[in-house]
Order: sequence, then structure tokens, then C-alpha cells
Amino acid sequence: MSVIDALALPVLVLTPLLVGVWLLVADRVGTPPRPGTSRSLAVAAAVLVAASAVVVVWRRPEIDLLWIESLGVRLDLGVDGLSAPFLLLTGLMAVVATLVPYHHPLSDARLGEPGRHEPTVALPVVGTDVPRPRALATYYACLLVVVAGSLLTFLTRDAVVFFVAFELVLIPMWVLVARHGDATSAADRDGAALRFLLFTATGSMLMLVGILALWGATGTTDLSRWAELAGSSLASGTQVVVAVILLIGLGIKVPVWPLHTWLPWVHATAPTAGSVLLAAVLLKMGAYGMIRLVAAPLPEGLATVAPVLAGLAVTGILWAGLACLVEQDLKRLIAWASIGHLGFVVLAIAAGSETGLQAAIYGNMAHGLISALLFVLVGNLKHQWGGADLGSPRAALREVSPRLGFVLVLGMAAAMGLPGLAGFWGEWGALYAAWEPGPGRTLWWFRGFAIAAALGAVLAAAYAVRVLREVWAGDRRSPAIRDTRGVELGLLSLLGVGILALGVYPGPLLDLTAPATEAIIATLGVGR
Amino acid sequence: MNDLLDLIGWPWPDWDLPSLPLPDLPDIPLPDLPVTAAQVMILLTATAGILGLAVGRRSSRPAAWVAVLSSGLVLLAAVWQLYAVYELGGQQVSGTVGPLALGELEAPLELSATRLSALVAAVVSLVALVVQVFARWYLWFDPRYRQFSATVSLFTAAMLLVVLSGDVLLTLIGWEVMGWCSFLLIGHLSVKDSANRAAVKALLVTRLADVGFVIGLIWLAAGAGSTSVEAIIEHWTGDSYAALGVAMCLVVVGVAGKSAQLPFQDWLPDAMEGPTPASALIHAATMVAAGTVVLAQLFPLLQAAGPARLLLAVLVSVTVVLAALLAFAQPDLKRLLAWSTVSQVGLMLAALTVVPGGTGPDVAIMHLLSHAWFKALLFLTVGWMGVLTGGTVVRYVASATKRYRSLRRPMGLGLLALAGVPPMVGFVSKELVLAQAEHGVQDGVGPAGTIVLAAVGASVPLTAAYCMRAWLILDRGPIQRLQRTPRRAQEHQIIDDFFDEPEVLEEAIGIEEAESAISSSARTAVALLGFCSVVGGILVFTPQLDLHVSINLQLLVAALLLMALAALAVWVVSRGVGSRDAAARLPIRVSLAAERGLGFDALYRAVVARPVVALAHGVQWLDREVLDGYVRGAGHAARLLGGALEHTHPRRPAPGLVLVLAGVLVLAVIGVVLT
Amino acid sequence: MSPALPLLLAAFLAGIGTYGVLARRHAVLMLIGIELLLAAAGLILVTVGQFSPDPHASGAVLTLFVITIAAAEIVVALAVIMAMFRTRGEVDLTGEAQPAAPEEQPANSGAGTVTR
Amino acid sequence: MTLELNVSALWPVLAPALAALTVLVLDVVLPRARTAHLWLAAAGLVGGGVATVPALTQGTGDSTGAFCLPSGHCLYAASSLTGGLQLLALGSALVVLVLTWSDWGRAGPGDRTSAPTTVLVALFLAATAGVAAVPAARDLGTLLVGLELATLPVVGLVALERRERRHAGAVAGAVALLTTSLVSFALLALGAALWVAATGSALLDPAAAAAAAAVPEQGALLLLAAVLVLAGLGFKLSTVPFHAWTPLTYGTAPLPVTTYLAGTSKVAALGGMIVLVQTLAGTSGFALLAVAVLAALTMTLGNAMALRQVDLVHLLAWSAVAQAGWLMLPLASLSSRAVQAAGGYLAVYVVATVLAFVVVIAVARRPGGGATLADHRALARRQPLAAAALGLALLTLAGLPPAIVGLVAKVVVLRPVAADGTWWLIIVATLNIALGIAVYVRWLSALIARSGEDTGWEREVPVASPAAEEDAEATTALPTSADATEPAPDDTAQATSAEVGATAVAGQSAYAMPWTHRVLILALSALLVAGSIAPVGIF
Repeated sequence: MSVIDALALPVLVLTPLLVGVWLLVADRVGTPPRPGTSRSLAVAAAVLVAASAVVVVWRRPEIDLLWIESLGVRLDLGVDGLSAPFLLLTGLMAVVATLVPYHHPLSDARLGEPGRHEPTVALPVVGTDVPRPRALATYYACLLVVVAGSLLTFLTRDAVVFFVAFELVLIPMWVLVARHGDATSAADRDGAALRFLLFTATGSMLMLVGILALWGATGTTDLSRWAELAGSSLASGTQVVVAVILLIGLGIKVPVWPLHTWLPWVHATAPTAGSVLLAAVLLKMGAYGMIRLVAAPLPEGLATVAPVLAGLAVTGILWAGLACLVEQDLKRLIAWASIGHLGFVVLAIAAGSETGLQAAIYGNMAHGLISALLFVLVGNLKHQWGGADLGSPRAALREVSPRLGFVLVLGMAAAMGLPGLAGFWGEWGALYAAWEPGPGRTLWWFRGFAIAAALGAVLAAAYAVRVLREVWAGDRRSPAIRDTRGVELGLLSLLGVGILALGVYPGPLLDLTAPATEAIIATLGVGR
Repeated sequence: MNDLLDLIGWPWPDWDLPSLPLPDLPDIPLPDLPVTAAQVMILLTATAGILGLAVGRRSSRPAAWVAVLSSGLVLLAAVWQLYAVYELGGQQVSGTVGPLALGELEAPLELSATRLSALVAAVVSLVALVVQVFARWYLWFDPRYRQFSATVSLFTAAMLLVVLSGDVLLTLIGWEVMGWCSFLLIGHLSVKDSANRAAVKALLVTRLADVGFVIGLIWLAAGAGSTSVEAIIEHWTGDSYAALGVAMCLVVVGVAGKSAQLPFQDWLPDAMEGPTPASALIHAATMVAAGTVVLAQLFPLLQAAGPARLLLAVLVSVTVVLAALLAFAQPDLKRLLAWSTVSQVGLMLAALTVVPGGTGPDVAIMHLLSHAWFKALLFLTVGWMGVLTGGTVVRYVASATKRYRSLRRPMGLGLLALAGVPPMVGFVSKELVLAQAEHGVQDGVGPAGTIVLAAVGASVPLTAAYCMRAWLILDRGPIQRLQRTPRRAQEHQIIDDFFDEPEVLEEAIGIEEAESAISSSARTAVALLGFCSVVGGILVFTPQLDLHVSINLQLLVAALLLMALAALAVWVVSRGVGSRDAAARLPIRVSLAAERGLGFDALYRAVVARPVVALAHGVQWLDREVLDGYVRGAGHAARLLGGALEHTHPRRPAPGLVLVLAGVLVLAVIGVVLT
Repeated sequence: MSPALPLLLAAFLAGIGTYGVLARRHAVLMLIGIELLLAAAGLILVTVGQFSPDPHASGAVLTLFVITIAAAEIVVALAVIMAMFRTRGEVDLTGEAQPAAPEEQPANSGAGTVTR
Repeated sequence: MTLELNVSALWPVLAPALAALTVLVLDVVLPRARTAHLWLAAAGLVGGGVATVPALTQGTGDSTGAFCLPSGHCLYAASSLTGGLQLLALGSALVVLVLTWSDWGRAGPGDRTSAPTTVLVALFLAATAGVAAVPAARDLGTLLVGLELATLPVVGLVALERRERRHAGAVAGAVALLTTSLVSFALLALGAALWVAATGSALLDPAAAAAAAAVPEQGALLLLAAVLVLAGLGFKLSTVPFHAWTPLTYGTAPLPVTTYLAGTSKVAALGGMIVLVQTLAGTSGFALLAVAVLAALTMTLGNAMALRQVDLVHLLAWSAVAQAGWLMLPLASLSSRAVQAAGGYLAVYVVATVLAFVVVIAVARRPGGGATLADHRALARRQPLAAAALGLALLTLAGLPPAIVGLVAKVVVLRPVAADGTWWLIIVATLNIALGIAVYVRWLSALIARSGEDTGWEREVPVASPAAEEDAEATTALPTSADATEPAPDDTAQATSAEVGATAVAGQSAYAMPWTHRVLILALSALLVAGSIAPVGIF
């Protein structure tokens, strides 16, 4: 066992990094690997990542190396109840993202032509429109690097390393969107990619400012130390300023209204795997950062700005729900739904009670699974439809492809927070937390927010049934599309089972995260 | 006159219900099983829901087996549970996936089967079984029978969860899942846009009302710091809180939504788009009745919360009368039943608001049970009839019971029970409600009592009226042939095998003797319901319900007289109308308005739907033009700045020098003067 | 004597030098302006060196440094100016040094994309 | 008075200087030699580099001095930081030498003797010696001499553009550089004079500065002196508003010389500033608000301008301006940590910029190549290695992982400012990071773009234009002819990407990147990668 303990953590971090770099290099020098090769390699790496993530969460090994001695920055990796679920989610999503079929970006443009009815091959790795092998190897390399960066973000216990890892995912994600994104309009693609990069980069730079401030105040970059101090070394005024800066920076990533405008763009253009990783992992980094960098080290600051934060979150919930009622692009619609769900998460964090934190983490996991499911599904539909526009007439899924239809029903039910599916616990917990907020919160503001959020849940039901009515029900049978099968079907059922399991049996996950949240709330008193 | 009174011994004394002792049950020792009946019931139905989807892609037979067998087992479990609760003296608690680590909040998530909930659970599972059996016949040719039966199982599981829940979180779960399943069931024929619309409407209306329900329950739970019903009741009845009234009002709003009371009532008649078995399940035993169950569980809180009780009383009283009136004017028999459901559910809820101190919600539960029986009976029969006649509009169903003899008995029984004619179960439960209302008024439960008494009193003749109307239409004679040509007699075959596939529609059209038009199993199921609605009244004499109600005989006689008069009036009016439809005498405007449910649908659209969509468009515009405008603006600003500088920055040596010296000057000022 | 007078002179020289640098378009005249500035610097150095007790006589030494460097500069400067005269035929410093860098067409995506 | 001069410490400066002398002598002895000069220069640079090792290895705080006065104050003191800067200067100079090897080594069109080579190499070495001298200067005299030594020869290098077409422009650029440098030298001299007036000595002595700052009017005088010296140095660092010469000169000078200006010269400028700041560090409450304002202005203006450029040399020029702002940023807080930070950032910046220039030169030199964004379109397809290296360099400049070293450098320079609590500066800086990303991403997206509109460009390989064929033949015929090695941005600026792609493909078979360039690219990227994996010893 000890060998495994010693190996698990390095394997977890290094596998995706090394394989990714190897793919990049092999792509540049000499004859690049064939698509099949790089794909299987990437999948193998992802499976290894998932496995070692499980081992790491189970055995809780640790690594502590000195990285930059002049700054006292340590490469201090470890798992606690807070980061464990995020690690598991990332491992799962690595597998999903590498396995999900690659749709050639150019084919979307071609399928977009009106009046094509014949279904297309879901996985064009053979035939004439094969992307250049080089590009495909780069694609998988980028996926793996994104995974590595997010794993490092969740694993590290040092603020600077956290920041570096946080940044590490930007460029590969940008390449994914700019190079492999929906090619129907090059201008849109580049615009979306640039939008993503600039928005998130600005956000993380603001986060850097906050980190520097905390660093200066505490004299260390050790996150666990920050949590112990719980802001005792900062004046409350400073706490507020730093908390605001950090929250703006992280809020761009989450995203919190009104900093959300980049998300629908990027999702609308990103390739399926990119959307999956973006929604299921990258956005989580923002929420995770809010807990790690704000809730734990700056309780007072958070308590002061909590009403504003919660207000923005609720505005985002309603805003996104309303936008979903009239959005015409299915992929953008799913992105909007993500904004709504993360609004619940942020509301729960702002509530600042133990229930709130539990609900926030649970909501993160649930949203990860649900959005991954929906994006895999919609990616397939978009590829077969040749566009994700809801306006143009489509065949009713229930008639022509029952399996896809069933998955859509499941996903939409989960998206509206139906009990028995994953989404419920997070949303209900957020409502409860907002109704009974933690210390230092103005009670009736938060109760108002709770009511507004409940109305937002109604909007969620409204857009869920809207989508079902436009895509799933109806009597049209043309243009016929092929039902899902093979790998994709496996992925969809895996995610579906996960959603169902999280919804029916929430105990284990809650127990996993309970100690960490308890500790965070327990240190509240230390600040004074 | 007086001697006449003396003769009949006026005034009669109140008559207390005798409670006849149960024949002492065979004393089976309770084995301590690892699972309780409650757990078994919910698990079975839920797994049946999932399994039903999985099995049998080719034929729907395995799915049927799964559905029917599981329902049968569940019924057995329910009976066993009745016995177990009786033995254990009132309550049996069992756990589920809880307790959850939700921080400050305790969430034990326990099931608790009490005397009443076990009873309701038994009836629910009975109706579910009947519906499953019937649906097997009704949806014989439906390629989506699997999905349907699975959804029904899931729906039953949700209802059982609500009934047996001892934890508001579990209640909420069952509540919402039921809503979603109803969406799927109503929209089962998803190629029909009207069905989709009805489904969406049902889901959204109830979901909107659920905001109140959710917030109310959260409020209650937050007060107690726990989601267990016991803890909540203990905490809130500890001493009087002002918040309790508001919280219970919110809960009542949610209940009104699910139970289709004013102002949410309009989703229910549209929901008739769903297949008849679904209607029988949703509108007889389960979803619309769930509100009654929940309020019965929270009964002490309702008693303690005056405002909530008043609100509930007003809502349901108006609903009871209004719905009864509308039911009378419906041109479609199924919609008539729908409106009558609204009215009857209102009656149950009314029974909760006028309970004198010290007694429980048993009367309401009793009415729930009886309504479950006779309404399920009526729906299934109407569905059966619809298959035979090709529709449930008055024009089709006229004199149906004459043409199809075997429809006569179930239909008659159902209508009698609905009208509350002795000795039907409907009569018993309705009289109990009436008596309790009167009792409550004397006991001084406040203004609510009077309103409710008036409404219930008014509902009695109205119910009788629309039942009479329906019966007259159905039983019109002499037979006039419709334009269909009758089939010859040798095509007439007996269906008795549950498994082979009869050509029901083709065979049945024009068959005068409808014996063969339905599979025997379905017919047995219907007959079972009929039996229940005849003899179900006996239940009130068992200790299973303890009713401290004493019947005021004058009131009883008055009610019976009113019923008779109403029926007579309808009969008189209907004479001379070709279709014997009394409602045909109504002015066309009235009947149209009634058919449209007084235009509540338009109201919903005008007040909720349109503003929301307009708001949504506004949001989309704001997001695109304003919020994102800032982003684009930033981009352009940077580029413009660059452009401006590009044009100004010197390309010659000399101006560069000017810049240098000016810079020095500025620096000197900053450096020397400012510091 | 007081350091005021030489310092005033230095200030005066510096002023003229600045004027020369700013106002003259002819390269040689600008050079003279710069020389005046340097002279001012030297004068200050000498004056300060006179009035401050410094073991290393920094003022004087630095003055020598400055003069030497100035000489070297002038050599290079004149050479370059001659080259300029050869290529251009005049030594006007306000002349266009080179055409403006080609500017980018505004890209269509609202965010800076590459010109095609 | 006696100066105890200890030559061993001086070698980093002496080696290139001696090499320069030897070159001149050698030219007298055998006039025909050319490559000999280059080898001599290389030897001088390498020797100087080796000589920095003792200074590098010594611990922080202590320093080896030369020209030490009896009072113990040395006019030349090499701390470990100084050693690092000198090594940086010499190394980058070596890279420039390699870049320009073939160019200087060949006979010009007209000349029979080796004169031009001699002159160029001598100037080059002299300038390098000056650059190496500045960071170690501990008195005004050494500072002034070192700076001018580092500046004036470069003017010559710029002016001595040997290709007729670019001669005129080069002279104009030289004039711009010259005039600015003259003026700022005058300012420097004035500043020195005022310094002496304030402190009473020409030594850059923290104690004396502190003493002077204590007295109000002397303090004001000292501050004015400091500002003037700052201005004098700011020109060399090309900070706003002393930057006007930068785009002119960069745009017109030969590319290797531009590389020298963008890389090596910066060492001198920052070295001078570090000296100044270290001297003023002792003076309490003496915050140089001026530096802060300069830094903020510089990075903002530089980025905003760079956002517009399509000529890559101009883009790099403006990015150099912006980076100058980053270099000055930590100096806004007077502390030893700040100085270390600036030094570390300089190291990262120089390596990245030189790498970028190397790739730009390599691309510009291939037939049909140029130095505009259009020429770099789809470079990732045509020259994966060069593109990857360039991408790494740009990411380092932008401060984005996977080039972690750039990001850490930005963190390091922001840290002292944050410690001081000048938040406005922090905010401006962070917003500038985003702006800078926008700048470099334009280039990056050109690198990874599909060259055709939607079809992969490889479909166009068979149909390469005949012009390209000829070009290829020409290059095969005389690979180092003036045409082939000439970067001609103005020609190819209008060339559409497709043509460029096609010609480049056609050329790829014929024209192979010289091995020296490959080596340089690999070495520099290896430095960046190593720094990214373990940024040890940089900061």
C-alpha cells in the first residue's frame, strides 16, 4: 500500500502533464502520431488520472517540496474534505472529455448548409475531412494540460502555486476554442476565444492582487495557515477591500452576474470536450477559490460583502432563467443554465453557514455532472443538426432517437433541480442556507434573496419544459438523426447514473465534505 | 302539525356513530424484518419504475408484468403495514438514506407509518394496482406503454413517499417528483400539441405554487432546526409564534396549487388530455389529494395557525361551489369529472379547516378515501366508454349505457357515490364533512366554520345536479342508432387472456353488448372499485378511523331532500331536450365560458406568461447591448487609445527631445514639489 | 566670493542650452545647445568643488570626465550628421525620419484579430 | 591618495574591452582577416562571462570591489546581482554576435579591406564593455563613463547599415537615437553636478545620501539630482516620455542591432537605475513617486501602442517600452528586495525578448519571409519548432503559463509594491497584464491560425506559385546572397497569407534554417523551460 501511496500523487499530477507535453512535442518534431494513437494515449492517461484520484482521495497522501526558496513558495500538495470531491470530479471529467467524440470543426460549417438531411458519421476520424493529425494531437494535449492545471489547483495548499495552476489552464483552453471551436464563423471563434482569455486573465490578475495583499498581511502563502489565522492579522476594513478584490477576480471565473457575459459566447463556440471541461471543471475552480481564498481566510470581509454578493448571485439566477426562456441557441441556453446553477452555489457560499458550504460543494458536483451530460448531448445534436438553433424545424427527439430523448429529459429534469436527481440537494440547501444565514448576515435581506431564488427555480422549470417541448416532443420525423450509441452512449449513461446516484443517495458525499466545512465555520471565532 | 312532529318524534337527537369492534384479528406475531413495509413499498415501486424502462424492448409484456406484479406486492405490503401499525399501537418509524450531514440542520429523513397514513397508503396502492391493470388494456396498442407504466410506478412511489413521510424533506421530494411525473403522464401523447401544452401548464402552475410550499417548509424546518415532522410540530406548538401563521399560509398556497384550488384550479381540466388511467391516478387518489395528506400530517400546526386556516377555508369554499357549477355546464363528460374532482378535493380540504378541538383530521381522510374509490371508478369507466364510443363529448356518449350494458353498473354506482346517495361511500363521507362543519360552527371555530358550512351545504345539491345530468345523458333511451353500421355478430370474440392482444377498438365499435370489449382483468379491476365505493362506508365504524362526530339528523334529512329536489329539477329541465342534456338549456355564452373555465387560462397568460416573456426579451436585450456592450466598449477603447497615440506619437527626432525635456520638468514637479 | 554668481551663470547657460535644443531645427545648432548644457553642468561642478571640502576633489575630476565624454560625443555626432547630410542633403531634425508603420485594419470581431 | 585596484574583479568589463583593442591591433597586423575578429569577440565575451562566476557565487550582501579608496568605499563593486547582470549582458551580446556572424563576416559590396568588420566588432565590444561596467559603478564618474560607453558605439552600429536600401532609414534612426542620447547625457551631467552639490562628493554612497536627505534644502537638491539622473537613465530604458526614439531606431536598425538595443542595452539602463536606487535606499521616507508614475505611464502607453502594430519589429519595440515599465515597477519601492526583483525580471525579459527576435530574424531571413503578422500566419504549421519557441517567448512576456517563469516574474515584481501598499499602482499594473495579453495573443493567434480561410493550407502545396519556385531556386543557388538574407517587411506586408504559406512551403524544401539559429532557439527556450519548471536563482 505504501508504494501506491507514495506514487499516487505524483502520478496524478504528472501523468496528464507529461503525456500532454509529449503529445505536443511529438506533434512538432518528426512525423506526428496518428489520431488514433494520440486519442488512445490520452484516454489511457485520463483513466490513470481518474484511478489515482480515487486512490489519493482514499489514502490522502501528501507531498511537500520547496519550489522557489527566495519567495518561500512550497509545492505543497495534499487533499482534504474540501478538495476531495473536486478531485474526483476532475478525474471523471478527464475521462469524459478525452473519450467524447471529436467533431471536426470544419464539418459544422459544412453541415450548416440548408437542406441536408442525411445523418453524418459522429466520429470523422476516417475519410477525407480528417483534421490534420498534428492538430488532433495538439487537441488531446490541450485537454490533458487543462486537466493537469485544474488538478494542481485543487491539490495545492500554497496560494502562489494555486494562482499559477489557475493560470495554467487558460492557454490550452484558448487553443481549444480558437483552433478547434465551431468554425461557422472565424470571427466569432476568435472573438470568443479572446473574450475567454482576456476575461479570465483579468479575473485571475485581480485574484493575484488579493493574494499579494493576504501574503503581505500574513507573511506566508500557506493556505491552511491562512485558514487558521482566519483574517486575524488584517484590519476589518482591509479584509473587506481584499475580499471584494478577490471576489471580483473569482467571480469572473465562476461567473457571477454581471461578469458572466463571456460564458455563453465561449460555450457556443467551444468544442464539446472543451465545453465539458469548461463547465464541469474550470468554473468549479472559481467556486473552490471562493471557499479557499475568501470564506476561510477572510470571514469578516465576506460577512460584510455577503449581502451584495448574494444579491448579485440571485440576480444572476433570475437573469439566466429569463434569458433561457428566449435564447435561440441550444448550446448558449445550456451555458445560461450553468450561470443560474452557479448562482445558487454563490448564494450558498455567501450565506456563510455550514449548511451553505455543504450545499455549495454539493451544488458544484451536481452541476459538474449535469452540465457535462447536457454538453455531450448537445454537442452530438449540434453536430448532427449542423447548428444548435432552436428556431429551425427539427425532428422530435422522442420520435426519431429515443435514447437521446431520454437523456435530454433526464438532463432537463436535473437542471430544474428535480428531487431524486443531483441538482436538488444543492439548490434546496442553498435556499435553506439563505433563509437561515450564518453569523453577521442581515437576516431579512437573505430571506428575500431566498424567495427570489425560489422563483428562479420556477424559471428553471419553465425553460426545461420549453426545451423539451421544442426539441423532445412533437410529431416531426425529419431530418432524421441517428441515435446515440457506442462510446457516447456509454458516457451518457455513466453521467446519468452518477446524477441519479448523487440525487438518491447524497450521504457519502456530504459526509466526505462535512469535516472541512465544519473546520472552516469553526474558525470564524478566531478572527476576533 | 305538532302531532305530526310528535309522530316523527321531532326534534330528533343527534346520533353518535357506533364504532363496531373489529373481529379480533388472528394474532400473528410481528417478525422483526430488516425492512419495514413502508420501505418495501417505496423501494418496490421506485425500482419498478426504473426496471419497467429497462426490460422488454420488443414487446410491452414484460413491462406489464413488472408493473402489475410490483403493484400487487405493494398492495400486500400495505395490508401488512396496516396490521403492523395496528399491532404496534399507532406508529411505525423507519429510516431512509438519512441522516444527512447538512451542517446546522438535522435531516433524519425518516418514514413514519401512522394509523391514517397506513390507511391512505393502502388505498393508494389499491388504486395504483387497478390503474396498472386497466392501463395494460387501455394502452394495448401504445408503443410507449413501457414508459407509461414505468412513470405510473414512479408516480405511485412518490405519492407513497409523501403519505408515509415523517420528514418535510421527504415530503418535498415526493411532492416534486409527483409534479414531474404528472408532466410526463399528461404529455404522454407528445405528438399532440394540446397534450404538451396541458402538461407544461400543469407543471408550471403547480411549480409556481410550490414556491410557497418550499419556502413555508423551509421556514418551519429552520425554526425547529430539523426537518423531522415530529420535531417541527413539537417546536412550533411549544408556544405561539406569529411566524407560524405566515409559514402555514405559504404551505397552504402550495397545497392549493397541487390540489387545483383557486386561483390555480385551471390546470386540472386541461390535464384531461392525458390518457384516462393517468387521469384516474392523478385526479382520484394521488396528486390532488396529496395536499390533504400533507396538511393532515401538519394538522396541529394548521390548528394553531388561525390565518392559514381562514385562508384555506375561503379558497376551498369558493372553489367547491364554483367548480360544482362549472361541472354542471361542461359539454365533455371527462371535463365534468375533472371539475367535480376540483370540487370534491375542495371538500376534503374544507373538512380540515373546521375541526373542533381535540379531534383529528380523520373526516378529511375519510372523504379522501371515498373520493379515491368512486372517482377512480368513474374515470376508468369513462375511459372505457370513450374507447367504445370514440369520445367523451356529450354527442358521442349519449345513451351509452343503453348501448353498452356492461357500462351501466359501474357508471351508475360511481355517479350515485359521487352524488352522495345512501348508502354509498360518498354519502357517508360527505355527511361526515357536513356534520363536522356544523359541529365546528357550534364549537366556534370562527368565521371559517360558517363559510365552509355554507359552501358544503351548497355543494350537496349541486353535486346531485350534475350527477343527475350526466346520468340522464348516458341513460337516454330509446336507443337511436348513430350513423355507424353495426358489425355482424360473428366477429364478436371473447377476450379473457391477459396476454394475448385483442383488437379492442375494431371489435368494440358498434357492439351492443360490451361484455367483450374489455379484457376481463380490467373489468375485474373496475368491478373491485365499484364494490369499494358501495361498501366502503363501513370503514367509518372501524377503529381505524376514530371519529368523534355526532350526526345531526335534521341536517342529514335536509341534505337528502335538497339532493332529491336538485335531481328532480334537472330531470324536469332535461325533458324535451333531444340529448336529454339539461345543460343545453343554458345560454350559449354561459356554456362557452364554462367550457373555457371562465377564461382563467387567458388570465394566466395575461398576468404571468406574457409579462415574464416580455421581461425575458428585455433581459436578453440588456445583456447583449448593455452588459456585453461594456466589454466590447473596453476592447474598442483600448484600440482607440492606441490609435490616438499612434497618430500623436512623434516620428521625428526633434519633437522627441521636446518630450524628453517636458518629461524632466514633470518629473521634477512630481519629485520635488509633491513629495 | 560667493557661489551665487557662477551658479547664476550656470543657470543662464542651461537656459540658453535648453532653448537651443528645443528651438533649433539645424542639427549642428542643436549640438551647440547640448554643449551649453554640458558647460552649465561643468560650471556647477567646478563651483561646488571649490566651495566643498572634498578629499577627492570630485568636482574637478567629474568636470574632466564630462568634457572628455562630450568631446567623444561630438565626434560621433558629427560623423552621423555627415552621413545624414550625404543621404538626405540636409540636416533638418524635424524632417520625417521614416514613413508611419502600416496600420491595422479594424478587425470585424470586436476583439483584436489578425488582419487577413 | 592611492586607489587599491584589484583587477580580478574587473575582468567582466576588461575582457570585452581588451578584445576590442586586440581587434583593432589585429586589423593593423593583418588587414584581410575577418572571421578572426569575430572569433576574438566571441572569446572576449565568453571570457567576460566566465569571469563573472566568482561574483555570482558569493553570498548576497557581500561584494568584491575594485578601485577602493582608503575610506573603504570602492568605485567598482560587484555583488552577486551585479555579476548576474553582467553575465546577462555578455550572454545576450554573444547571441547577437552569433546572429550577425554571417552578416559582419562577409565583405560588403564596395570594400576591399576588412575595415567594416573591424569597426563593427570593435564598436560592438566597446558597447558591451560599457554595459558590463554600469551595474558595478559606485560613483558618478564610472556611471557616466559606463553609460556613454554603452551608448555611443551603438549609435555607430545603427548608422553602419550596409544595405543600400535601408541605409537612409538607418541613418535617420541613428540620428534619433543620437540626439536623444546627447540630451539625456546633458541631463545626466546636470544631475551629477547637483548630486555633488547636494552630497558634497561624487561617490554614490548611501550614508552620504541619507545625511543629505536629512537636511531639507539639500534633500530637495538631492531629489532634483535624482530625478535628473533618472531622466538620463530613462532614455536608455526607453520609458515614457523618453521613448520617442525607440520605434524609430528599432524599425530602421539592422535586426541584430535591434536585438542588441532591446536586450543588452537594457541591462545597462536598469543597472544604472539599480545603482541609483540602492544609493537612495537608505534615505528614510524617500519614496520615488516619480518612478511609480513613470512605470504606470510606460506600461500603459507601450501596451496600448503595441495593440495597433502589425509590423512585428514595431510591435516588439512597443512591447519593449511596456516591459520597461514592468522593470521599473519594483523600484518604486526602495528596498533590496525590490532591486532583486527588478534584476530577476530583467533576466526573464532579456531572454524572452532575445528569443523572440531570434525567431523573427529566422523567419524574416527565409525566402519570401518578412516581419509582419501576415508572415507569421500559420507558422505553427510551417515551422513548428520556431513557432513553439516564439510562442514560449511571447507567453513569457505576457506572463501566462505554461511559461510559468514569466508569471512568477510578474508576481515577484508586484510583491514589493504590494508590500508598500501603493494599490493604485498595483491595479494599473494588473490591468496592464490583461492589456499585454491582448497584445501578445494577436501574435499567438496568428501563429496557430489556419492559413487558408477554411481549408487546410496543405491542400495548396502542389499549386505553389511559380514565383515561389524561382525564389526557391535563387535561394538554393546562393543561400547567403544579399537578397536572401534581407528582411523586407515593406514588400511582404501586402502579401496575402496564402501566398506566403505557399512560398514558404516551396522554400522550406530548399532553404534550411542555419544551424546556429536552431542552436540559439533551442538554448534560449531551454533556459525558459528550465526557469518555468524550477525558477531557482533567478529571483
